[in-house]
Amino acid sequence: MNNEMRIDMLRGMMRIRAFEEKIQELYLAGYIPGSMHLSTGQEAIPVGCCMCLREGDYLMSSHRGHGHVLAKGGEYKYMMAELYGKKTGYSRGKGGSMHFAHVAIGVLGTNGIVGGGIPIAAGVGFASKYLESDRVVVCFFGDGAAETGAFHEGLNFAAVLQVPVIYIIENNQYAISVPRKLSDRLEDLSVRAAAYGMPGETVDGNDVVAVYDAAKRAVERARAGGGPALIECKTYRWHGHHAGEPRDGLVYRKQEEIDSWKEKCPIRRLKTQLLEEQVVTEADIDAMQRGFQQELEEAVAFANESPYPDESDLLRDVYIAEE
Amino acid sequence: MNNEMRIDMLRGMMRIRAFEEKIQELYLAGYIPGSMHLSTGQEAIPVGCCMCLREGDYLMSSHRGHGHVLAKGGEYKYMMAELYGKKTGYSRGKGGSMHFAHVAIGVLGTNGIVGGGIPIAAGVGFASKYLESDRVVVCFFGDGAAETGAFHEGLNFAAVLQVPVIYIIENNQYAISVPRKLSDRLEDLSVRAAAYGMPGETVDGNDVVAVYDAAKRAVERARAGGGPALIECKTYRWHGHHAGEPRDGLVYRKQEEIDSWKEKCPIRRLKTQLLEEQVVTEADIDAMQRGFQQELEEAVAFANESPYPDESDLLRDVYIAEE
Amino acid sequence: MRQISLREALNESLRYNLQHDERVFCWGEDIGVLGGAFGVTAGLIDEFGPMRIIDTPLSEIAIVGAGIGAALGGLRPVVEIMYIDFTPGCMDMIVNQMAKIHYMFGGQCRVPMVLRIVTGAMGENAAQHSQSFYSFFVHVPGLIVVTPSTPYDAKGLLNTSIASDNPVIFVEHKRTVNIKGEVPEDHYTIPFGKAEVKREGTDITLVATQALMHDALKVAEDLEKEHVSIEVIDPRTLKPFDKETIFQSVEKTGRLIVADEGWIHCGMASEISALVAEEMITYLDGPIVRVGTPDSPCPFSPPLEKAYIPGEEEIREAIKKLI
Amino acid sequence: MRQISLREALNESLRYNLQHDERVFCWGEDIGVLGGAFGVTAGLIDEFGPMRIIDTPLSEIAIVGAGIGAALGGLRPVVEIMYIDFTPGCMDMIVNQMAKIHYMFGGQCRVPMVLRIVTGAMGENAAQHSQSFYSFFVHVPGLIVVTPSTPYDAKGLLNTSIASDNPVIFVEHKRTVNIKGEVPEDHYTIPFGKAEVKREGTDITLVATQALMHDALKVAEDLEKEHVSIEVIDPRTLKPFDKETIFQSVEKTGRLIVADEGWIHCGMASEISALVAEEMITYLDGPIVRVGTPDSPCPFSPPLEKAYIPGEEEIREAIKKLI
Ligand SMILES: Cc1ncc(C[n+]2csc(CCOP(=O)(O)OP(=O)(O)O)c2C)c(N)n1
Ligand SMILES: Cc1ncc(C[n+]2csc(CCOP(=O)(O)OP(=O)(O)O)c2C)c(N)n1
Ligand SMILES: [Mg+2]
Ligand SMILES: [Mg+2]
Repeated sequence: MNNEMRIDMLRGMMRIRAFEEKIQELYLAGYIPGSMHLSTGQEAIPVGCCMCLREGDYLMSSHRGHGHVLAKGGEYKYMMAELYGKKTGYSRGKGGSMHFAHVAIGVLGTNGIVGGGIPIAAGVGFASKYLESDRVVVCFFGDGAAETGAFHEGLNFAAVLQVPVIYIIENNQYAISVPRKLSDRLEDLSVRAAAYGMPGETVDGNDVVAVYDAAKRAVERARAGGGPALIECKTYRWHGHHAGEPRDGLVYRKQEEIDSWKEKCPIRRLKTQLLEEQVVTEADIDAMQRGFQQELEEAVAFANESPYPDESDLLRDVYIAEE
Repeated sequence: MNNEMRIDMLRGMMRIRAFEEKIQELYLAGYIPGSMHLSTGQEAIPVGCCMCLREGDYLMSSHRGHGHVLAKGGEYKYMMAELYGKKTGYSRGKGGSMHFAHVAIGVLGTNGIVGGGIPIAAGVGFASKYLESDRVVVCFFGDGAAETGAFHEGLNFAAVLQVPVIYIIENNQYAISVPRKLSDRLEDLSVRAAAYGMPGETVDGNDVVAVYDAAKRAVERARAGGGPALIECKTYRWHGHHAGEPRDGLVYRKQEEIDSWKEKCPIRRLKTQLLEEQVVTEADIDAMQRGFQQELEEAVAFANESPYPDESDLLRDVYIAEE
Repeated sequence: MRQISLREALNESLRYNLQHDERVFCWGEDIGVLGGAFGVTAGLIDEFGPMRIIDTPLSEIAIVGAGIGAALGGLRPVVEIMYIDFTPGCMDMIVNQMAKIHYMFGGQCRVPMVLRIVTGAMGENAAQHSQSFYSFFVHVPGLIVVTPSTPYDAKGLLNTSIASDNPVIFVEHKRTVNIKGEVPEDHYTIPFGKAEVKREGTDITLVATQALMHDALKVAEDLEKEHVSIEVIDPRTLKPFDKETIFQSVEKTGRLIVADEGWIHCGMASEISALVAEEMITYLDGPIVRVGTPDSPCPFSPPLEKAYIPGEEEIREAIKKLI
Repeated sequence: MRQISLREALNESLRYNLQHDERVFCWGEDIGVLGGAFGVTAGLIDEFGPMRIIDTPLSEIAIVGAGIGAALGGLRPVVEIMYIDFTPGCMDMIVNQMAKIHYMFGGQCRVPMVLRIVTGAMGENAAQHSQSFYSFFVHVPGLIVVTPSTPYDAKGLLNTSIASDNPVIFVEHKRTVNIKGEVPEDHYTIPFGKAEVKREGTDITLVATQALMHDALKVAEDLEKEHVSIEVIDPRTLKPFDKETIFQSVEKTGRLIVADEGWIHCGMASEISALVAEEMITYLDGPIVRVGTPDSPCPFSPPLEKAYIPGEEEIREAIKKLI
């Protein structure tokens, strides 16, 4: 792993963290409507995975999708505008956090239905195979999603079709308040790969390099026609299930548990390493951070100044006019 | 395995075979309406499993369910009446082959929706556990059903709840015309048990003793509070997917394949053994067979003589009157 | 009399039924420690423990399916699906099993199960968390569909639902859960199929459900000043449906508006309109006006959502068409 | 002109579109060697091979979900779900994804997918294989719903559906697949949202869909002799819906009957009735009568099924109410 890549990884994770922290602040201050799910603490996964992707590759996301969109190249300002419900947002204000999409960069949507993207991703992969392109699909979802029928049918069909889809479980130990032990009897969710005859692997989801390595193997195999794979990344969300959740997740989690995972912060981990190895300096990192803050302020200004959709947009894009 | 039990097994299988052959004849001759799915060739599975059960135990069945109902104690005449659409049938003529139920003996229904019974069975098992009874549930379904979301969610929930349900896959190599290799990439479907943290096992589904042994282990464990299990029984259906299917299954299967499975007939296999070991005589077997034929004729007479439901029954039992 | 919120009224009913009938239990996602997404089950796990208040995996098929099984096994499940938007994920269990088991097995089995779901648009939750398509449950024979609008009705109807031997879809509207009203502390029931005239009037019959019922009352009060006398009727249960109460009112007023938050086409407003057009047309002095949700998915952006959700304004416009 | 069956007309349309657009492919259960449960895809696998005519696992969620994905990836899937009765199993993909993706992502993505489903009661297939609840697809915004009744309409409308960039639910009625009619060999399309007056008349407007359209024509012919002149209108697409053609007819006749095989409550017949009651009430000289399926699951027993399925008799009774 060369240093440049590791710096990119750090930058990518910091970029997500900065976004999540800013929008949380804005949300709690009442500037952002609706509900949204922060991925603070889970940044290594989208960054590690998306660094294996090429421009034309596809991404399907979940309800906890800001990090995915950012890692694939989403821009603060259009995301912010969407979160504000403005016409200049990625989904023209129609979608909000749960329905971000940016098709031009391959982001085929976050999803408000847990597990909803999993079978869809199989089909996107099929299109890629059918059209003899080498575009791969990365599909992110939570541990809870792995308990849905959509997961089973989607992974099995992907395996039967041998399509280039990499399924990534972001196992953050909970589905809202329900802990893993009430959700299934497994230690590692990646054992389920065997149920579909596809390769499966569990990695430390807070180690961006480990995520990258596993994803890279899977992406290369998929691109070469080797079919889908399942990767489980063990991680933790620092905050409540959604922004503004009462007691920010403490109703069903212990402070010690949260603290112990914060110790394993994926950003601090890489940062410490890079600093120790003198690959970056504190000043470099501060500069990055300032850059993000600056960009975020511009994004907020953009969102603020952008117009809301017109009332006439309500019935627009329900149907496409027939020729 | 004592001889008496093996004779019972033979009798049980012959009893199913006799029924399936008779109703096929009646169906093709136009006496039985609707559509029905014969289990000819698969008789070892219901018989092997149900011989492990006690009276109060429950059974959930699939669309290919005549054998299950018979093995649990269903009687020819009420089944025949149901197939004829008569008021004296198990489901009062409302259900037909796909909706047989006989609650008094624990048969909670065949099901026209493939996989539909799987999550329901988990709940029946939950009731048993909740009520601190030791009744177990056996849930039968085909290999095709193992590709449904209902399978995944049902087995996982059963595992989480640790309820006494034995899931039996009757893997007859096809879902209608779709062969296993287009349905998944697995050799043994029982590997899926590991995806739920429950024991799984694959047995020769044409060997009634092997089925019995595997089922017995699972039933005993479940009854003792050890939770659910998954057993795959490899078998084959001799006929088309449904009675009267054009070319009786030859559109998508080779005659040689059918013949080779007929060689493995579960009934002939046990019969030959018992004859060789002189546990039974040809005469005993003929007597059994004559008994079934006799009973079948009575059943047909009963069905014929029974009245159809009244037109006023159409709207009966949609709702239960509120008190 | 004491005033409590609709949420508290539901909680009280659940507590009563859990106390008085051992067979009653609850399961669903996050109903335990978290007390449910809308707080209806708050505190129950402390009182009744995790064997009766059960947090489930993220598996709607299993939640409903196993609920049905538990009912078949002799229990009285009160099952929660967090949002109506997630019922399409388990629609097979609702439509093909829960609704039909009693009928298709000729009355042998009962499914005394209550399925609690939250409906309605509120708080910019966008297309997949804002729907109200319960008219589908009215369409499908075999289900009771309950739609209370006040705390009093909610408690009484939930008591009736839990006591019923029929499968019940119990719909709770987001915008009503915090509404307060008088609720007796004692146990009481409200029969299914009895509409209530919530306000008497002579000029226009305004049938309104759930949140729109409250809007209807407000509009009716305002228009009183303008000497328009509006009779507001709440059907309270959509199935069985009390058409008599509405017919009597139409006989008096000659004018009908139906307000229901479902989408218009093939929704409950259409059904009520059609009932009157079929049986009471000679009493009508004007068109039947429907108030409902525009024919689009729910948009995220606040001004669009506001335009999307039907309320007082839409009712006023409907009234203008009639006077 | 040449007469072919509705089944053949559909087959011809599929063949044409597969030949002329490489992006078109088909998948579903048993559509390959078997040619589909109703023979509509017969022979296509021989001509287009197993990469374009794909037999799938028994996984309706994946079939529809991956179809959506394939459409997002640039293909034009024609997906078959064998019976409408199995769509509840994949309703989340239909209602929450297929119908909404275009809207909730602000118009960025298109889902040019046709979902072919078979509807209707016939041949004693009982409660889970006889339903017609497509009104739910009309209820949910975002879907086109097509219901052809003749071979000519079937071919033209399927061509339009495959060419459309909107998601289309294409409903084929069991009792019409063998009906023959004139069908040009050339390619042609029929626009969505254009009803057709199938027979002119002056006394009663009879709007009828699919199988009931044919019953309506027969009844209309018979009553001609009794000097009752009935205008039969086939909406052909339920969404978009051509209300103008019906309004014009009602203006002329002053009497309206709506016959649709869905269940009555909240069904398509109710919708059409409500449309007319809202906009054309002053033209009506009598009640609007609905003909549909009784409020019960479909019974198995032949005489009960006969009483259940609406047809000529029910239409005649409806007419009696008006003259
Ligand atoms: C099908 C479905 N069921 C329930 C919900 C409500 N819900 C939203 S997020 C969530 C938990 C998801 O858990 P997981 O998949 O582990 O993702 P995480 O939130 O932990 O990132 C639930 C239950 C939903 N959106 N969709
Ligand atoms: C959910 C659902 N999808 C499709 C069907 C149509 N269908 C009936 S039986 C069958 C094949 C079932 O295969 P399997 O589970 O292996 O059982 P088998 O018929 O081989 O015994 C299919 C596709 C159905 N009844 N239910
Ligand atoms: Mg999680
Ligand atoms: Mg099979």
